[in-house]
Amino acid sequence: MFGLSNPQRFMAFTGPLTPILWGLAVVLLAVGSWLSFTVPADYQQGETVRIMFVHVPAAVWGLGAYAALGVSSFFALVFRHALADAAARAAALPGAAFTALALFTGSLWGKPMWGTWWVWDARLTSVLVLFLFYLGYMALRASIDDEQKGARAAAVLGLVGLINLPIVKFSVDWWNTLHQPASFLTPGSSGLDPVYLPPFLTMLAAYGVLFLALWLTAIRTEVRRRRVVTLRARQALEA
Amino acid sequence: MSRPSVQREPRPPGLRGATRVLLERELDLAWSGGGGPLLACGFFVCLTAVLPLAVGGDFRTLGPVAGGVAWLALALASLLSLERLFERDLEDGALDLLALGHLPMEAVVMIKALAQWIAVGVPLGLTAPIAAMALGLPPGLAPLTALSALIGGAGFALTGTLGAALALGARRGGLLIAVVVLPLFIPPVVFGAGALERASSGQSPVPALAFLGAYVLFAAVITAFASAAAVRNAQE
Amino acid sequence: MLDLDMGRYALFVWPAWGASALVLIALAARALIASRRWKRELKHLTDADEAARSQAAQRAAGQEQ
Amino acid sequence: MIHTLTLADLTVIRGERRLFKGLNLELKAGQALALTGANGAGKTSLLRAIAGLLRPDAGTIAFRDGDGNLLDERTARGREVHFLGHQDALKTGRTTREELGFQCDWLGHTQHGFDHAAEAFGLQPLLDLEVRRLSAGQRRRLAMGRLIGSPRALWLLDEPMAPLDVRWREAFADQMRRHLDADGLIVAAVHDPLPIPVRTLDLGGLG
Repeated sequence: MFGLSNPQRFMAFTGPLTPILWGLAVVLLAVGSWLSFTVPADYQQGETVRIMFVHVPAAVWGLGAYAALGVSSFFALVFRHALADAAARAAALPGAAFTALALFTGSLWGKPMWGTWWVWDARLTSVLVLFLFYLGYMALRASIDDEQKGARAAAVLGLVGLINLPIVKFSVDWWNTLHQPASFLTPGSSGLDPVYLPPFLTMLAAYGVLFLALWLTAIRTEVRRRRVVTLRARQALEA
Repeated sequence: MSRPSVQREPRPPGLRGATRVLLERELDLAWSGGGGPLLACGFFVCLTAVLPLAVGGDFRTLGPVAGGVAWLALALASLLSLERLFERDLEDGALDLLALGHLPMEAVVMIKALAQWIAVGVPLGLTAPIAAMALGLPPGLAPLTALSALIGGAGFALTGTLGAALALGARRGGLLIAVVVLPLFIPPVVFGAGALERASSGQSPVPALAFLGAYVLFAAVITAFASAAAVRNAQE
Repeated sequence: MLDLDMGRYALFVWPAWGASALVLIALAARALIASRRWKRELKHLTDADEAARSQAAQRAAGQEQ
Repeated sequence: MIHTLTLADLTVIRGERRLFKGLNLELKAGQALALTGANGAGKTSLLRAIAGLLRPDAGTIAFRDGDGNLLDERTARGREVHFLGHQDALKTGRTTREELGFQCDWLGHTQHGFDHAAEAFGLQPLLDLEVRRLSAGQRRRLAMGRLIGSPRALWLLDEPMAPLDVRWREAFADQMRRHLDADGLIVAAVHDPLPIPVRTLDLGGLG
């Protein structure tokens, strides 16, 4: 993947990089949180605008993680890299967790605004559908015992999912125009008061760096796990 | 026993011949045991009958959702016989025989998808308007329901075939196929039910049907390659 | 200035931020613990490998004398 | 037409176990190869690798025709290779006639391929019986029908004779001799030795 196909070079390259990412993520999260609670409340939404600073980054990086999963699946399928499969597997859990967070914070944000915990609008429904894609991916990977076969089947689904995502997103948006022709201003979409940009962008970057840190750490762990398994198998053979 | 003369050059069945031969067998297997399309239609009708029992038989509540429910039932009924599509062939070794035919695996999976559409999709498509009208869909929409159900049924058959191939060799195949495939069924359900919705509110359903058709072509390309890859993977 | 008084929205802002913090920390913890575990496992195995190899080397050296 | 099968440095790893490594072999027309070795030594995996059903982890499998030029793997396997695994690939709900017919049609049959196959394995009395009513031996003979009904150069057989009784083992041995005389090739995974002249490759040791 991106030339780092052989594990040794990948481990060497990401060795020093991963701690830096973890450090940067912590700093960004701290600064972002601090900024999120120093900006003035929104005249219309009141304090609930602060929820946006955790909702939107989670939704954005939930999608970002699926893109990483899909692209890794492509490399795993086409170039048969074991590393690419590890990358796809490693992106699944953080991505699903971020998407679930986006759903939870989204409904918390909606309640004071629309009076209901869940609204079937285009954005929240798309996040829910993305969560279903993760569910399907993880269910498939969990129910095939043979590791090698499970990995390839999951790679096919990861790639198919990535290709289908824009189509499904389009159909949800089209569906939204069908049932709610007067599409009212969905919160935080366009009219973002510039004063909220610093916390918003910091938190967005923070979630992104955190995802990278989680992702690389999980891949490195998987590389080490496979080395342990092969070493144990060889020792069992020699014993 | 007279010595059978062993001719060297077998007459290849040619593309059409092999396709016909496999299609016939798949249809025979799908409709074997007398069940035939009755099973899928039976499930479809059951699902439709349960709704009024659940929410009351008043057409004022059923009418507006009739088209949508018919499409939901169509999607679920299409999931029915997907497990049979590959699982049985893997167990009895037929998949290896299919892999060594003249046609590539990409063609085999497409023929299976076609057989799935003919055996399940078409009967469901013809039952859909009847079930929808029973739920209060204005009779004027019946032809549109049938047309959209037939096109959408092809999308369900194709994506369902892909789901069946992916879940091949997995434990709990049936349920897994549903979880894997249902998110991919969203576009046909949205466009299909949307076509009915548009038509019932006087607008032209053609754009929705066009999207439905586009999804089917899109699903065909994806299914051919992805299913073949999934089947080869499970065969190893 | 830092404004932590959410007023009547406290019931929505704090659970949202609380859940987010919880999940992110859980993800980080899970990843780091697993990483440390397999790093230790691998080190343990490679040490054992080296020890076995160095013993074999000594035995071979012993036989040469 | 496949005349030579060449395996070069073939390696297959299943899970963490290395089944065989660096396997080199050349089989010419008219030759048969018996694969021996303990269960799980990789006999079936080697057959499936040659048939293209299993992707080897390293090494190559080459099919060459009479003049020695390389045949495309995909078409060679689609037209010139038979694979008879442990399972018979038969649908129990259908009749013998339908299944034999499908096998011959799907793999491409000669003019009277169906009749030759039925005759060679004594399937005439069973034609209208459902496969589920056949004994294991009869099912194996039905599955073998495709070898005669649709003549192909390379036979890959996985313990072919196991369910057959003595009479039909001799009949099948006769079919194998006739296949080899007609410049065919056979690779068979066996437990008890084949009643025909064979080269042997023991996978037990190589694993």
